[in-house]
Amino acid sequence: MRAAAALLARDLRIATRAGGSAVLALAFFAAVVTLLPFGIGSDPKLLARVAGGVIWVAAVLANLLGLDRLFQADYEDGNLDLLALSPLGFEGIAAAKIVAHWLITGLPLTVIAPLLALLLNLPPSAYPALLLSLLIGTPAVSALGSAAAALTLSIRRGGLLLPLLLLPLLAPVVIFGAGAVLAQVDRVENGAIWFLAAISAVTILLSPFVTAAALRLNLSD
Amino acid sequence: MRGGRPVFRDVNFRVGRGEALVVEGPNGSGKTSLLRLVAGLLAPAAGAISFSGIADREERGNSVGWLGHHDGAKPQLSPREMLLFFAQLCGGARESIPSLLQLVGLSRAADLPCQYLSAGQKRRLALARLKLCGRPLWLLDEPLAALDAQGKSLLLDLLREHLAAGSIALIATHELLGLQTQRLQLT
Amino acid sequence: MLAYANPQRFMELSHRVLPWLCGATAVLFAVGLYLSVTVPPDYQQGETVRIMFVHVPAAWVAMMAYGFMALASLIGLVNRHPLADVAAKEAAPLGALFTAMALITGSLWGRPMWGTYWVWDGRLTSFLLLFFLYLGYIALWNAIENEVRAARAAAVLALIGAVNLPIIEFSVQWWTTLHQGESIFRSGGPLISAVFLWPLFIMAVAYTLLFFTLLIVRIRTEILERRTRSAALGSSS
Amino acid sequence: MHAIIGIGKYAAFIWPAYGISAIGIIGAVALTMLAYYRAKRQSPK
Repeated sequence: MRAAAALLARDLRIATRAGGSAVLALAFFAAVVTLLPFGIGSDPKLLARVAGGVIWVAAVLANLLGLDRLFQADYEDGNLDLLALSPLGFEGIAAAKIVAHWLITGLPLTVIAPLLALLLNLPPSAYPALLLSLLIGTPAVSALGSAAAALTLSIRRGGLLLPLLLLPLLAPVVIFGAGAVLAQVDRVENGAIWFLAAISAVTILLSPFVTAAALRLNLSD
Repeated sequence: MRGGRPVFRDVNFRVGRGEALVVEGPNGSGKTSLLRLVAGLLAPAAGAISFSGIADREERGNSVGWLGHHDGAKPQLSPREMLLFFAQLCGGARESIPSLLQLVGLSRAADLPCQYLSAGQKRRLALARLKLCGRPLWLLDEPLAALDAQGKSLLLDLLREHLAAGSIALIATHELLGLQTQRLQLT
Repeated sequence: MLAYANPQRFMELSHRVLPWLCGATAVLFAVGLYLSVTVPPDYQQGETVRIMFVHVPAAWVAMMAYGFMALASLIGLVNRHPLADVAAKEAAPLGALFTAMALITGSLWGRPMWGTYWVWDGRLTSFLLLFFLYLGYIALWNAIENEVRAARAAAVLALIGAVNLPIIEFSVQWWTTLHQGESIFRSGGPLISAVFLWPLFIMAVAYTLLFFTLLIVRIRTEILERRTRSAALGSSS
Repeated sequence: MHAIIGIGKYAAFIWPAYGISAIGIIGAVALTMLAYYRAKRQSPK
């Protein structure tokens, strides 16, 4: 466990240093949300309807930014070999990387989402749902994303492939995430938050093993 | 196997305690692949490899000190932070870090982010990491690359000390090491 | 070497099977097409029901192809079966083609009823996502140079996709009922009276046989190409 | 054969649907055969 904590701490330190991807994802998230009213107009009622969905889609896209370097950086500079030879094991590497990616990208997005929701005139009743759905949903995005990142490890421009691979897999998370927010905008109970929680739980539990399998196949040939 | 064709076949060797084996051969003859096989990073198409009785590939990795072409220095982190990380990762002795940095001549640049270090300095940092983790089986892939004369002698001292302690080393290199070692020629 | 032994057996086996398969596919297509054009129009949907005879079979093969791909990927991954990897690789473009045809014929079928070419209906949306799953799989195959690694990476992706398909299907159904009430586009449901079942069934079998015929030919092509490549590699090194 | 003539006003959707299916299937068959014979020609005997 100590080795996993070491890897996590190292990744957090790298990400927060200059050139880390932490700030980059936040800036992209804010940019997409701010850009939207220019596209669909500033009518408050319309914005209120789409706010949850826009924030969720922007959050997912922002998450993808930091993903392609998640493993590739260590793969290219020889660290992945060293990690593979450490007592950590591939499952441990995968788990540490998923948590690191969530702490670097997923959590900050969740924290600043309410601020951006103000821009989109999200009704006050929906803020708790927005925070809760992002809090539950972003780990699943990090988990699925890290599996895809491990798969595209040995591809030079693998990052371009990630959105395509992840689109169908992330659809349920976005559907239930945005659905949960919309439920509170309309003050109706549609159970979206529970489905989101179920999907997140399954995804988070399975993805370290899938990611480890992907790392193994990319390293051992 | 690479691209469906065997890189080398029927290669057998046995290395005892305190011995070193130099792997020679033209580029592409599979020197790196052999080292990765022994380290357990690669799965052999046929044949078996065991180190002091451990046959399982990933378990064997825990006793391997690896020095590959890349020396794994993170640009944003300083040498001290790198060594701290590796100490935590493979259970090395933290308190020995200052003396290690001194040994490899990085004490002045200890807190400088690695992006400012020269290739030789990064290589010596990797040597410090190798000694820090103290693994019994060293696998060195072209270790003398990017090392100046002083760096070479440092490597040889570490190697002699490592072998004297009864550990084993496999070295893929073209240059003469000045050590009496077994030789394995890959065609 | 395993890699070459059993593809040889496959080549001989498929050589004998192919003529029969092609014959059966052609006959079934002829019968199916004739029936689907001459069957009296449906009292409810009028003539548009005929599109069903090309939409439902394409949709069925699109899903079946992904199942086949996931199964072949599993076999390829678990016991390193090179032929299974090739089968999965060659199934993907066919699956994508049938999914695209299902999408296009589906929207054409919906057009008279809804007045627009695309409706975010549960079934069509699932097929759109399935189409992206195929594209992702094919893109991953082509992006990795090392053949063995590409096969394994794509196999893992196919299995991730297969595990996620029910979740995607459920979430899309939930999502459409949220927005638009029960979807009226109940193709292949109890509405179908018996007289339509025959052409539909024959066309479905014809499409399935076509898929496997094309698949076998494409596998043979891949095996021949690999032989040419390794012969060229062998002679030059 | 009155059915074919009597397709009537929906013809604008039925024929394109059949047309696209035909293009898809014939196209796939053609491409597959083409690649097969090219591979057969090049492969060593």
